[in-house]
Amino acid sequence: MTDIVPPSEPPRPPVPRLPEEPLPTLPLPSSEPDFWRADRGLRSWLLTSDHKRIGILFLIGTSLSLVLGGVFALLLRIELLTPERTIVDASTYARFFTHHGIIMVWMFMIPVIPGVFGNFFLPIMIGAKDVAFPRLNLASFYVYVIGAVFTLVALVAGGVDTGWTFYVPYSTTTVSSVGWVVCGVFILGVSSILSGLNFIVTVHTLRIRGLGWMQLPLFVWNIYATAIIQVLATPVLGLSLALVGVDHVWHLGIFEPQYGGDPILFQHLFWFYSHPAVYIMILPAFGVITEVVCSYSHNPPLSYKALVAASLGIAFVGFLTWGHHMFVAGMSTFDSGVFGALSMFVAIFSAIKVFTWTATLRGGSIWFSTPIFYFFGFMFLFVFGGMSGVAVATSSLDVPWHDTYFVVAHFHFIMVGGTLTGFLAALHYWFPKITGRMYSERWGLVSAMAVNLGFFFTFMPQFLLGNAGMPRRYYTYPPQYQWLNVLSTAGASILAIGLVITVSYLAVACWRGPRAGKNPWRSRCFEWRVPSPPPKHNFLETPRWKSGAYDYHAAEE
Amino acid sequence: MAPPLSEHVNEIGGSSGRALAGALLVLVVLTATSWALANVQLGAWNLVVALGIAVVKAGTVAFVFMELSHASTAARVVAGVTLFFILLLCLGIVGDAALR
Amino acid sequence: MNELYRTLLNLPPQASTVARHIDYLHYVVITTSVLGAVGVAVATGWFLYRYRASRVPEGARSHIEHVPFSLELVVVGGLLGMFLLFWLVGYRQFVHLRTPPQGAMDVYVVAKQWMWAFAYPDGSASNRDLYVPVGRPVRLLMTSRDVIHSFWVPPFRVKQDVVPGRMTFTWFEARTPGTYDIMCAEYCGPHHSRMRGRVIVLAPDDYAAWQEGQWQAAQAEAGGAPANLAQLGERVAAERGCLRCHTVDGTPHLGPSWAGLYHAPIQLADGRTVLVDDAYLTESMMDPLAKVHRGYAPVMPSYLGLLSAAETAAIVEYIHSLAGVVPVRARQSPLAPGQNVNLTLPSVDAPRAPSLTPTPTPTQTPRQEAEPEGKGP
Amino acid sequence: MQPLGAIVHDENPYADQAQREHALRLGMWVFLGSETLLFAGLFGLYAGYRARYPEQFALAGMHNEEWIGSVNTFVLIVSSFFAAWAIHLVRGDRPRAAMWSLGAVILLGLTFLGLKSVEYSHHLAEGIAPASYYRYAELPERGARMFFTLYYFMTGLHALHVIAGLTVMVWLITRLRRGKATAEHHVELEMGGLYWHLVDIVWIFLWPLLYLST
Repeated sequence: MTDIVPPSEPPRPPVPRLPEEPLPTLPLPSSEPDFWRADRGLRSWLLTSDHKRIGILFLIGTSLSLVLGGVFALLLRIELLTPERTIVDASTYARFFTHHGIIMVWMFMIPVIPGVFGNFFLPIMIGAKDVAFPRLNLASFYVYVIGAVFTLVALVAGGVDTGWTFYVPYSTTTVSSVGWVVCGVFILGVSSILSGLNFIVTVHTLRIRGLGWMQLPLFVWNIYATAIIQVLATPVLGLSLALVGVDHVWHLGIFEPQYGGDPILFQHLFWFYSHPAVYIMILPAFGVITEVVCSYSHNPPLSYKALVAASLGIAFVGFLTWGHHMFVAGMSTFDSGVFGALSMFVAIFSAIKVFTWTATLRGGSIWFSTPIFYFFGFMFLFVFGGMSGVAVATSSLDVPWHDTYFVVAHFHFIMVGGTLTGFLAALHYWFPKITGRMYSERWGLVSAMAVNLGFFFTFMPQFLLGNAGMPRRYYTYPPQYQWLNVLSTAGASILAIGLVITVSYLAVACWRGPRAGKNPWRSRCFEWRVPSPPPKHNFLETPRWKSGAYDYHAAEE
Repeated sequence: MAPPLSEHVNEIGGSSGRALAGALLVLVVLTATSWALANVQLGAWNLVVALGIAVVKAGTVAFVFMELSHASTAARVVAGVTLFFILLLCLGIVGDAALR
Repeated sequence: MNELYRTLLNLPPQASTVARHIDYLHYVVITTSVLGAVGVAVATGWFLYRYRASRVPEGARSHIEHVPFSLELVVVGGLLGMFLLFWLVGYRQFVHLRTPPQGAMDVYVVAKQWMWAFAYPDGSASNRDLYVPVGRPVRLLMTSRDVIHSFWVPPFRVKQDVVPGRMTFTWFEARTPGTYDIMCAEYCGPHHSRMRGRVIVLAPDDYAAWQEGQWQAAQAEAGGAPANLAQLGERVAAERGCLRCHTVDGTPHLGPSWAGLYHAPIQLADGRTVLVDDAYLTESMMDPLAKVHRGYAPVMPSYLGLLSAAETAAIVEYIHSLAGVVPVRARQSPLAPGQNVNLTLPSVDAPRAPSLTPTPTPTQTPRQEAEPEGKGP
Repeated sequence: MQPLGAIVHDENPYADQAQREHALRLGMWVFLGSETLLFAGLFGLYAGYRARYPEQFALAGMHNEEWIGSVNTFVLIVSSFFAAWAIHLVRGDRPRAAMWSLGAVILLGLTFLGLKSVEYSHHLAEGIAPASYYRYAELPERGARMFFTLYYFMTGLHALHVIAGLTVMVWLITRLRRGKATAEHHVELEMGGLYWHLVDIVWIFLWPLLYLST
């Protein structure tokens, strides 16, 4: 039945095949107000089961988290301007970097792209009215909110000073509000699992008839691969943090050295989640970047199959490499060898993606728009971040680099550089679809430049700091490290300015922007075939797509 | 007539009564065997044998009681992947703890 | 070339024998990374410019250009080969870093919030500053008394986490005399960044002089109470309850007798044979179950963090002094292997106080009371 | 989840009942996969500690009362059979018999918890409690303390799942009583059964690890 040739394989025969006989569907109204206007009142938002509205709720939640985490980042950078105390004392500084990490990882980067854009676009992209379990979807948002509240209560209750990694036995013996924050992260994890479960089942069961796996938009594939990791890795995090929590509160020390416990085993459990978690953050960004590249170059991906295989490959191999966080932790030399070798395979899948994106540009007809500038920034940050990942996965090189600013710079390049630029690209790319309005390209360009350059100047100096040996989480440092720290702080302020500009002009565009049509970018992907903003039930009539998501050589629908 | 779905589903039917009873018998016999073998000195093999029997028992429960044999391919993949990741976690940890 | 690269990458001096080799690999890997990232950025930028819409109208291209599968395979295979080569070279170096040379000088390191303490095999000890001779491999046997720390000396390119409850090790051989910073690289509390020390690398003569000075200082400080380290060790062994399981005249008891034990080859429970030296004795105090003497039940509790470095060295020295004692009876095991053990042991928790305390009673102390001291800033 | 019935609700994303049931079944399997990984962390810790203290773990395992663990294994296996049998009965359009079958599951589940609490109280009376509360001096201190800490965590997490499963069983009986499950549509019953079987499978592995020791 599904004999559709994957979009990358030319020359394609004429495009018959999507549904022939009409589905026995529900009668849909021929015209419907868009989802913003369909229902009114606060209640209709807070109790909505519409995946698009839930996406908007997630956008609000994650954006607030980004602001909060960003404020902590700026405070950290200000403190590090001088080698001794600048604005706060040592234990406050420890609370700042811990909450910066916790908020950015679990409240921003992990939920942001799946929660916002996955929720909003995945059902549309597969021709479904909604996700498979709409109420569970709403529940996952509220669980997210509860988790966030717990995490913030920890902040108010005195804060946590363990670092986001919660290494035992420090985390079980410190006198800070570990209990609250561990509960918070556990609950955030539940939200993540529920989202992932929903996406997996949705993709499996709700694809419109005739839409085969190999015709799915690549964003869907990436969200799907992400969901697998969310569902399978997050419980292990939940368990290990629960053990830390009960140890901290009731002294049930399963890792306590005094009772024969082994703190390294906690690190195994923690990284079994937290390494794949990196791919929870970056895979959705890969999906966004793929859509952006194809839409603005008006070109199908060089190889659809390669991108799919690479996404699934990353999701799988990402589980096999957690030990490279523990080369100097006291892990066996044998495990160091095995995990070191396996880590190299993840790099290969990422390289396949990078080559495919670059080659997709070739022969295209490229529109310059804000997302393309973010794409350019992403490519540099991701490739250098990724290569520095290969470097730190090389066991002997990791010995000097481990727990220094080199690692900090590496994971900010790859995770934040990847996820933040991916998020901003997605925000601009889909802004017309979500709001029905256009933003100012000029301001978009200015802020993209500020974000990319600010990012570069924040973290490039940190690579050199790491080379010089400055350990991470240092409150004071020898004076020879100062000039690089000042440079980094300067970069961070440019980055912050860029983000403030972004928020401002996008807010203006929401109310004043010119109306966007159905398809301002002339993309072929499925979500651009519904009105902007989409109606409440996504489609005015049962969709009948005659061409694929990347058929840039077929007639436009 | 059910309208066609996007995914081929063959979740029709389930384990027959006979299969259920047979599975129960197998499980009881294996449990008894495992218990009996626990009191035989086999050295390090005791644990291996006991876990081997446990795997067979879990497989019986999964395929007959949980009707994995009638479940969709996706469900089977989920079960397989889960099993793989448990083994992975345990092996990774043992590779460290036993060889330090 | 080395100096140029080193300066460019802001690397510290190469003060250990392994530093230069690690740096060479570093140069290769980082150069590849920069070339790769810049290459991709340039290619992307060029394509963005070359295929801009104002130059190439949409639909101008009639067919999709295809990359032959063989080319993809070559590129992917080549990259993977390169990465695996990095791994191979890196892992060989890593194994070298994990393999202390024979005859290395052992120094025991105890980390705690927020200081480093060092104890040398001759019984001397130092806080904060680690004194080592130049040109001689030094093995550090490290443990922590509270949380995880990490021993990090940038010019040596050596880093190893220091974990409570077990022994970790690292080694280095300093190439040039000088003073190098030790930093704690694993977050260990608010004063993590102040947990610094120094490695003071001395020329052999200076090192000997330092040792002599240490010895005299220790004598003066001890005020003549224990005349030598072995006597101190005897006292410590009695106070810490060692002698309740170990005899010093060869009488069989729960643990191996110390008479004539030093430098004797013994068989382990797993069949291996080891020579009882300072390292083995220290390891057996810190991680008793790692290498259990054949014929003895694995019941000894760990004294990790309970004995100070100096006390450890004193006990080793005491056992050393018993090397010449002829056992009263041929040593034999009081327990058949695998036999169930029914005995009362000195608890791990009980002797937590850092100073020399009376023999601990075998009661279990709840953890709240047993909280290691020095937790607060 | 509210039953949606044959009529498509406004919020219902499904085309028909079969699609909905397929989604629910698959969702349950994914959920079970996730649940299993929760236990995987503890199994991983067990593996790590056992590799570190092999003899002590064997000794400590012998101290557990083998008959309680073994009887409990039989209890859970039989209860699992009754859970599967209930679905078989519902398919044969015998909802009343199915209710009795689920009742047997609940009874056996309670038996399991009863035996478990007997065992817990024996242990606690001897001073065998997790980690810092451990007071039992008859076994080698280091490994045994860790064994029993793990024992409490593993069986405790499992017991929580048993309790959750029993709650589900009660809910399923009320559904049957109200005639909400038919021979054709009983997906909730299947989902509840799947959950109960998972509880059984986890115990099948806990038993040899914690009780069978020579």
